[in-house]
Amino acid sequence: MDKSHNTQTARDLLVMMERIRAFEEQAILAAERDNLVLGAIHPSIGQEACAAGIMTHFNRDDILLSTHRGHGHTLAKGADPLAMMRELLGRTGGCCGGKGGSMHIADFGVGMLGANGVVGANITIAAGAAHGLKMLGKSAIVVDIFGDGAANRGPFLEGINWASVFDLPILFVCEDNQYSATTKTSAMTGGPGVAARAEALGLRATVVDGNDAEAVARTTHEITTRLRAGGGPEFLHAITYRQTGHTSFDPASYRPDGEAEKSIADNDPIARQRAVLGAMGLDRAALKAIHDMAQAEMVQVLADASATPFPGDETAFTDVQDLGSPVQEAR
Amino acid sequence: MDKSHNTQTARDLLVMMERIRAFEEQAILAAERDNLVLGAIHPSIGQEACAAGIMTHFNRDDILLSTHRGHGHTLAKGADPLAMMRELLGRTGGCCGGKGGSMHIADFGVGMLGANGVVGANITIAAGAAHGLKMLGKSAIVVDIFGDGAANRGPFLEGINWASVFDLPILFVCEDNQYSATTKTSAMTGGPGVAARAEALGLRATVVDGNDAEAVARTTHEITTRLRAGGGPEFLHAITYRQTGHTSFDPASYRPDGEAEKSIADNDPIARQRAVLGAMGLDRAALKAIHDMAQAEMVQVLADASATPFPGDETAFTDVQDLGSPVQEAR
Amino acid sequence: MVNMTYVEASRLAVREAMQGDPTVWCVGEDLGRGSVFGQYLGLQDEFGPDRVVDTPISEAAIMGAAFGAAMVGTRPIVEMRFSDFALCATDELVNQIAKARFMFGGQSRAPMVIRKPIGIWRSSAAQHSQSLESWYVHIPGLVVLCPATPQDNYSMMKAAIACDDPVVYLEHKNIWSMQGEVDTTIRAELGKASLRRKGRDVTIVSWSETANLCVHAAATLAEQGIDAEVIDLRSLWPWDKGMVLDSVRKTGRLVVAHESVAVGGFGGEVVATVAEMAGDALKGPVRRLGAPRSLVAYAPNLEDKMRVTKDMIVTGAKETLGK
Amino acid sequence: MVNMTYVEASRLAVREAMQGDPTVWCVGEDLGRGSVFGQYLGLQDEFGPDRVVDTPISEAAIMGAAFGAAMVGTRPIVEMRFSDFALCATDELVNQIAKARFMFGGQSRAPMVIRKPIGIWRSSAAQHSQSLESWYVHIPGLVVLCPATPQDNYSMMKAAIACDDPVVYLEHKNIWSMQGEVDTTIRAELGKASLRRKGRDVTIVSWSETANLCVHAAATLAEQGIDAEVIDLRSLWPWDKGMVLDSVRKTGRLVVAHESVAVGGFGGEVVATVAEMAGDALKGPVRRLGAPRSLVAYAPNLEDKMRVTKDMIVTGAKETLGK
Ligand SMILES: Cc1ncc(C[n+]2csc(CCOP(=O)(O)OP(=O)(O)O)c2C)c(N)n1
Ligand SMILES: Cc1ncc(C[n+]2csc(CCOP(=O)(O)OP(=O)(O)O)c2C)c(N)n1
Ligand SMILES: [Mg+2]
Ligand SMILES: [Mg+2]
Repeated sequence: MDKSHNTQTARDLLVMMERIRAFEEQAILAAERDNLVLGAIHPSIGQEACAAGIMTHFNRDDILLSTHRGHGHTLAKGADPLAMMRELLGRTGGCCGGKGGSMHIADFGVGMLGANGVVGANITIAAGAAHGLKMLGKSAIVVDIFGDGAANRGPFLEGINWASVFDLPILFVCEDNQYSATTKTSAMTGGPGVAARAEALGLRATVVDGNDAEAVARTTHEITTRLRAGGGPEFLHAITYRQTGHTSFDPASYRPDGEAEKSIADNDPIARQRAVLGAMGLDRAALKAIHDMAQAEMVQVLADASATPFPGDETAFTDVQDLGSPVQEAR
Repeated sequence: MDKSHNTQTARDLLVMMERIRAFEEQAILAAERDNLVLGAIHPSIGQEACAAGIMTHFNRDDILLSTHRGHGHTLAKGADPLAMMRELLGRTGGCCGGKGGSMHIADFGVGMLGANGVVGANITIAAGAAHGLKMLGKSAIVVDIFGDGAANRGPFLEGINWASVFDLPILFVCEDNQYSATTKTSAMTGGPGVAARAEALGLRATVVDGNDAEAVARTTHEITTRLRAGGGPEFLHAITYRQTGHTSFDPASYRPDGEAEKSIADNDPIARQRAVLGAMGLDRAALKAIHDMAQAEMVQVLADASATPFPGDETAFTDVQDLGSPVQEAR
Repeated sequence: MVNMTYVEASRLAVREAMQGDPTVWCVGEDLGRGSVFGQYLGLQDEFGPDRVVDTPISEAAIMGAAFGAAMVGTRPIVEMRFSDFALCATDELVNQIAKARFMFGGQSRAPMVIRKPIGIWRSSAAQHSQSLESWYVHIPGLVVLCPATPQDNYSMMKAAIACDDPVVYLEHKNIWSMQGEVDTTIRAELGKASLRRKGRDVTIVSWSETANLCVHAAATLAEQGIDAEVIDLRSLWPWDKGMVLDSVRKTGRLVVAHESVAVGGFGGEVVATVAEMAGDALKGPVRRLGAPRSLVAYAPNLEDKMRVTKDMIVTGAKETLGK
Repeated sequence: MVNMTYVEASRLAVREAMQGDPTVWCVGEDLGRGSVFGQYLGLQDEFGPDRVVDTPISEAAIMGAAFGAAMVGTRPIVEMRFSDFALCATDELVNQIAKARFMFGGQSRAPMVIRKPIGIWRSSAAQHSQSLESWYVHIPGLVVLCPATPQDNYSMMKAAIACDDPVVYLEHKNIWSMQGEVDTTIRAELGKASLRRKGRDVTIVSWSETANLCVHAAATLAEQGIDAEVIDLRSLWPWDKGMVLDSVRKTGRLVVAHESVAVGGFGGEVVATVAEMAGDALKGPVRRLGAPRSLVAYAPNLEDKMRVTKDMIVTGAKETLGK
């Protein structure tokens, strides 16, 4: 790869990370300052390198499934931030019409088949999406991202074994931010780690520094190349850190003193990517421009979203089912 | 160990295996010839070395949990075969009062906390039994036996991880008869095998020839010695073979030609144990006496069980619950 | 018209649907061997192992994966073997499949048929005998079907596969070998009840195997001069309130009978609906028949104590008439 | 008498039970931090991590392991966080815990309290808002409790922990901060309803948060000259049929109101029971109020459309009186 290509890619990664962070910062403001987000939101601040790095190598017709902490993945998959913000605010034009909210964000138009409010539940569903694509003879591939806590739920075993047995075109990513809500996940996880679990189920597993966007992108590229060539399912353990509380309301006082501060200072994925670009020759002004552009975009997104009305009351009863829907019943 | 001790132990193992087989042969007769067993029974014929070998090193106050294929384990744990046969026939005096049948056989008096009709369900329950014993400061240990098919269910991961995290005094045994009902389990199981799965969850895992009663007993002895000394949970993968169909009604025509015949001819655990004892000096007459004694015992057991009445109709409504029981409701 | 059994009827429906639509497929344990009751016999030979898929013992994954495959455009038929084991996949069915379309604002669909054989069957004890149809009726997003005859098991299976909603399809294990004439040209309209017997004196509402018992009970009642109307709901969601209410308005008497536990059963919903919407038409006490709130035991005499029998239905009907 | 909140009340009950019996313990995710709503705040400090046990995110194992520990002689309090997640442990609760005592012929007991916070709460959407009490009432072997006040959440939690049956204990998420006087000497008799208001004109039956709404509705009705009797069942299994039937025999009018979906809800059981056992006492149409058979959406206005409101209860009561 020539240098210009590298720079462009590296820049794209930073742009995406800045956009994700700006989006979530605005979402947190909307929640805390403005009281506009009524349900819980789970920020992925500090984890943006995973979303940006992984999604670089998934196309629009590939399929993504994610978690309650899925804003970054969704945005990186190509979803419209305004539709997303509207969803967080429960407004009309939200990507789920205001019915799902942050925890159920989805944009089928860009192949994003849903966050999930149930930890680990998407692992079997994602395996099935890959199964369906294979059955239909499609060339698209699937990526399913979940947290470190999900590795202790049954669907981890059942879904990964399924992908293994049926040799499906899917990448499972454990985006390991080291916490399950208020609990240090390592204390609740037996054995040598999630990659070993995946290997024991027959998957090739790779471990990557999840705060190094370049490394995440490179590793994902290697994996997706194998997947697209018909290789079997793979596993990626991306180690990162949750800079915020579990939800935007959580002060996260259970963390050891200084742990978060140190990660923010030394291991912030955006700062690290800025350094990469700096080493490639981008100056401070250029970096600032990227930051400012992302900020401006998301400030506008929040403004536009807040100006959007709530969904029509009648939609409380639509899209339940065809037969015996509440609309029919009410007649 | 001196030779006499070895011979006694080896003889005990054979006696137990002969009794298990005789019990199940009678149960099959009761089902097929006599139409006395109305529900399904799952014979463990060919797998007796696991039950006999493992239970040699568990005491009466230790805890056992088992599966739908649990007659052998239960008998080896010390249950009364007459109470068991009555249970299979749904009679009064059955170990569950005729309410459970073969698939739910249990004898709490000898620490046998139940077979289970749901594959894999006992894995978490057994972990919890060990958790409870530890909490209560008891020195007893737990063994949970399940089939190869259970390793593909979520509770395998959740229960074993639980034991690992809480460092519980439990041995998990995968009694691998190579089939899950009519399906060859290996075709449905990704990765290097169940022992690797257990290791990935943090357990020490051992593989043993499950048709070699001596080896099973020896290995179990090593494991229980560690468990009783406060060692963490362990895993045993015992490889055996199901000589019969899945249930007594299943002709098992799905098996490759000759597979069962070959295993019966070359790898029958009882024949192998007879050979061990033969090498130790027991003659044919002594071996035949063991066989005949077991047969006679279980023929009598079936006769006695068939002569027992069905439970009183009123027990259909007892032992449901204290509050709001059907007996109360009927008043 | 062909004479066939209940199990053959749904097998034929599945087979024809698979012939007609390459995106229809079956998934579950031991399907290659026909599954527990022969529901899939021959289908793997005809359609291959990629469309009649044998799986690990992983109910959560069977349900979850089928859902994922449905979201990308296939139409899975999910086999749960015994309805009891389907409880291992409750999150997948109730939190995921039933809710996805709504939660995602209409973006996703889950055209699935989820087969869960129900009912008391030959000393199978508490973990292999449940009928939990009322649970699924309570879950928005699901369609719930309980065919009682070969004809319905053919026509309703066809309609279920064609339906774009997730359908919980509850076949009764005790009637697999029930024979009946099947007209393959009949198309089921899901949500319409079946009038199994016309009558003037008392309305008997039922479904699944118990509906067949009700038909026999009605014959006995007829001998005693009581003309019972027997309504086999067959679809519990949506259910044919109209037929039931019209019938009760005509007869003024109501018996509801089902195999599952009476407390919290769907019989309560039927009685409550009638009480709300046609309470004034009732001319006598209503009767709701279902299992006592106990468990199904292994011993055959204890198992029997949990059954609703023909005699109980006869007696119940007479009680509504003050006889 | 002490003034405390609903969440403090059950916390105190748990604390006292743990002080009194070393075999009582709590198990669930993040309990060391108090769990999601502070139900366990301070308990790990007081009793240590071996009795207030933080777990992996493994609902099936939490439920299953607690059951195993119960069978060997401990008394676990199981925290499911949101009742929705408990669906991940349905096999464990329904096929194992509820059935073990019967299936094993009385050899085993499962003295467990299974806490599943229910209800619509602040834009939590479809996977964090369910109330499935009617499911558990339908399962023989289980006790089902739905406290609506601090006093009941204290006394009933105490009684639940002391009970040798498995108890499904459903606290409502929306009333954690509800204040009330608590008399710690009051012992709950499980299965007895609470007469929240005496009245002559109409019987209103409810439970959980909706029971509180009914008390407010009754105040409004009183202003309009209608004297409503409000019965808070608080225990759904066993439930106080006697109090309800006596009340209906007195008033001749019945409204049942609950938050969960009306179709297949426990309201149907109440109405059906009254129709069966006191149908002749009814002097007007019955009213059953519950959520439409739709899902709880995130947007607040859509969420609201799923609620049973005070006004709906008032209107329902008036309709039973033909007003
Ligand atoms: C089955 C289930 N159990 C519990 C929860 C509550 N919960 C929501 S997020 C969370 C922590 C998840 O940790 P992890 O998987 O590491 O993801 P992260 O939040 O760190 O992104 C928990 C316990 C849930 N949503 N689903
Ligand atoms: C959760 C669940 N799924 C399916 C079944 C049906 N079933 C009963 S035994 C069995 C095969 C089990 O295989 P394995 O675990 O290897 O035990 P084995 O029968 O070989 O002893 C199956 C699929 C069940 N009982 N429970
Ligand atoms: Mg995490
Ligand atoms: Mg096996």
